[in-house]
Amino acid sequence: MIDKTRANVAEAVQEVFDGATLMIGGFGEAGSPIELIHALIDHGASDLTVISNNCGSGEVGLAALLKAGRVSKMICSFPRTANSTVFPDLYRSGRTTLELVPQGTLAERIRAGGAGIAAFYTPTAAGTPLAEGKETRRFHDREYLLEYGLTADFTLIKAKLADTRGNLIYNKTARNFAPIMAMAGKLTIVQAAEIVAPGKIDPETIITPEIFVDRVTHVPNPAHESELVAAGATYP
Amino acid sequence: MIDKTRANVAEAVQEVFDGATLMIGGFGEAGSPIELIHALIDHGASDLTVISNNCGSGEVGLAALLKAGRVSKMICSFPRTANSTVFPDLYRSGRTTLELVPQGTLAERIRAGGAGIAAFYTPTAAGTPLAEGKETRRFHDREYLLEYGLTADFTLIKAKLADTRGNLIYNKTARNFAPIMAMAGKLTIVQAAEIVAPGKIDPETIITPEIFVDRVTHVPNPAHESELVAAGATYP
Amino acid sequence: MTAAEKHIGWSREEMAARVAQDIPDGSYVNLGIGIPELVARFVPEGRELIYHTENGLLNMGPSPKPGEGDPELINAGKRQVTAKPGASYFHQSDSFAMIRGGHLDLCVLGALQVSQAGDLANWSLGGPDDIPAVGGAMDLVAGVKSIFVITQHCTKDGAPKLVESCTYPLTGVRVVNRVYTDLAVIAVTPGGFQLVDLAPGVDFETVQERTGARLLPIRETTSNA
Amino acid sequence: MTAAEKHIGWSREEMAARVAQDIPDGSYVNLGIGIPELVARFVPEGRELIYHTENGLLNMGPSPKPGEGDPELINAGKRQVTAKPGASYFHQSDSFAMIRGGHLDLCVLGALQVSQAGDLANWSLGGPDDIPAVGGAMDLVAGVKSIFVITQHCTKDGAPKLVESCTYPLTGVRVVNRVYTDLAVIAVTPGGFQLVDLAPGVDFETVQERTGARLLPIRETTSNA
Repeated sequence: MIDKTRANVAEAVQEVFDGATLMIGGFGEAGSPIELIHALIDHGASDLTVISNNCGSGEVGLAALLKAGRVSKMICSFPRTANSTVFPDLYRSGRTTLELVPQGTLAERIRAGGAGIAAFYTPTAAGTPLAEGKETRRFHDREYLLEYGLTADFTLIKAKLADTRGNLIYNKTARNFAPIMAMAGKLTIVQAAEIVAPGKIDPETIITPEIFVDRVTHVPNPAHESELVAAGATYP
Repeated sequence: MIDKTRANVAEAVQEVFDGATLMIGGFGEAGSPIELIHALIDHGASDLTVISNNCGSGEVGLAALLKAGRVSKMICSFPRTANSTVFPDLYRSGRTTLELVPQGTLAERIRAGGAGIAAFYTPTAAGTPLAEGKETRRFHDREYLLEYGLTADFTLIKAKLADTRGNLIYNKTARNFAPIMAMAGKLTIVQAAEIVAPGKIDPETIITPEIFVDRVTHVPNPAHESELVAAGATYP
Repeated sequence: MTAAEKHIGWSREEMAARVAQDIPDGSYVNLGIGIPELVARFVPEGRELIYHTENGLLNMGPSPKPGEGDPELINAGKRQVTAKPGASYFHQSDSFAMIRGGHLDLCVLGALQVSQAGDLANWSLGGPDDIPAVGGAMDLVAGVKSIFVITQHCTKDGAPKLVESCTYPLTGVRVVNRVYTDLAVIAVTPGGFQLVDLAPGVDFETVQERTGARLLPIRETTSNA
Repeated sequence: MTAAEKHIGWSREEMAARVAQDIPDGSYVNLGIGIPELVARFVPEGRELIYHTENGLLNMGPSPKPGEGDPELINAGKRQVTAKPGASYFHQSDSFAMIRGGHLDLCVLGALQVSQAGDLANWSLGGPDDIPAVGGAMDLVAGVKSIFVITQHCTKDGAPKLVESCTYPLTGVRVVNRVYTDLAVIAVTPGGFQLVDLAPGVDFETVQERTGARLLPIRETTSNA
């Protein structure tokens, strides 16, 4: 029987290598795989390129990974948050570079990468500073930008429920980037609050089919970033 | 309260006009909205362009619409079936033209149309006769074809369960093209075997959100094409 | 501006109510963070709007009661919300397919500047030390059928926000349909800014004076909503 | 061919079993309609393959028992199938994202012709009166990591199906990795067709004779699976 479970978060992330490109799920704290990110900090991989919608808050989760100096480049749509000084400091000092991508274009580039689409034409950002240096083309009298698919060596995401084969269901708006990042990661690593046997999830309700998932580890009570930040927590 | 229900299939399809482009769901009989198609035959709209994966079988459903001479052009991936002579006759006599599109490219073109993507580059069909006349471009040393998004004036699909606002769930492999066609149709018309009040469907399990749906009508016991064909049924 | 001048025109709540008046029943709507969110409070009786939040929820409801929220049920402003009956969750690529594919009827956004051609600047001051952050704003203005801007007519320093051409970095080109300010409702037309409605006690001249481009007077019938 | 010649080599079932031998445990597999479907019957004990059908099901199971099928639970050949534990349903765009995005490990397909460069022709005879129909074949060969072809070595008329270059319309260019015929297993290598295995009682010369391109003899180790 296919079994993609790993004993703990440390084993789940052990293959991540220096210089890797990672996609990390989450929109703000919703869907952020904090425990996997903390395991990655312990693991020690550095010089990472991270594709994630935001840059975390406080000094836990993604912000902690940034603070630890492991991220040389961020690809995201909204690096500012109310409770974060980590990324601004790194950015202003030039230690982390930023590729700013509109949120919908980021989502579509990730989906394209996972779906074998090399590039596509989108109207988003045409005529704005984010179009600078990009190829444009007119369709039906409107300007579109050529945008390229994105893939990653690893994807780190959080699920509400998984089976041992990697079929996944998410919690409410925590779904956000996870299903498309699972498609675009060469090795997709999942922390799931609950893991069940195959067949226990109604096949009509599975959001991410197992084919997109490689490692599943059990994190029964995932931390909420906002609570950690409110408590002044830091990692490590 | 938003209520997109219509009293019957006739009312549901009444806006279809001559010369319209229609997307019709289904892969073979699975997901084919036979009752809506029959209502469309009764309605009388002609000179239609139909985007559907197949061309129906026997002389019911899509094959009956073709037989009635209402379709001037088919866009599909697989117009041949074991039990159909309708399309071959129309095609050979030149009464219906055919745009043959690989199944995955057809799906992606429909999704692109619904998602506001003007065009995309796919490796499918590069170097084959179906690439003739198409723009090509190399990415990472591989040849890709430029393919364009597809939209339609109307989409006709079949659901297992709907709420009165148009949130939809499908039955097994009958899902096939319906969710993406719902996105790409300007007016999406649904026949549902069951219709419930909003809130009765778990929001995590909805496959097509209401925003993509315009009309819902109740067809409690939809016919199975294979059974109709086996019984030698014709329509009208 | 003097203290007296500050009292002319609509309050933030009145501006939001004025926007709400113009949104047809049954519209699929995305409300930007901040003042635009107020619009939901002023939807006229008997009208139903369906709220989309780009992080992946349709039929978004108001904030939860204390203690009843879920940190993973949030809006694009990362605040906790609720889901109404008929709600659905979806991933980012599907959410922006709704936006980019023209499935949303209306988006209400704030602005730094709006040009008379309908260009919008609302995501960056363009300062060299700013951390650039765009989120979904460029997708929304590119994809949603109608774009309403809700904003103070002038900056805190009294500079006009409605201008001939934007000096701040653009969010989108020729995207704004209407601007709702504390002083007036103004449509963006092929001829430029067209006055549609005035706040009580405000006249055309006052609005023109505080607008950085030519303002066309109210027409009997405007069709640019 | 004489009646005696027909008996040389592997039967259809033996060909399918030979293919099954070469598919690693845990592979995500799409089996084409017809002979390729037979492969599922011969997977060695202790090995699990996960079947994808492009019309929208992963973890497809065998045909249902009589009376237990659902006309809306079908495979790409439009025949009723079942769903195994761990199955999932998805729409066409997601299904072909799996295919095109390189998420499937292996596809087994039939062929009209395979060229020594790995070009495949299997969707059309190219006749002027034929109804062209391609389905998902071009997507599969473009996207799936390994493409195995299972086919009789020659046509009913004795013409070779393994050729220098295809004369029938192509399904894909340089896509085939291996060909399993009634006579032999042949890898497509940068040097051309390379013999990997022979059916019992068949020798190199017999296979070469019935192959329309140069055949390289078996190497001690082949690495082109």
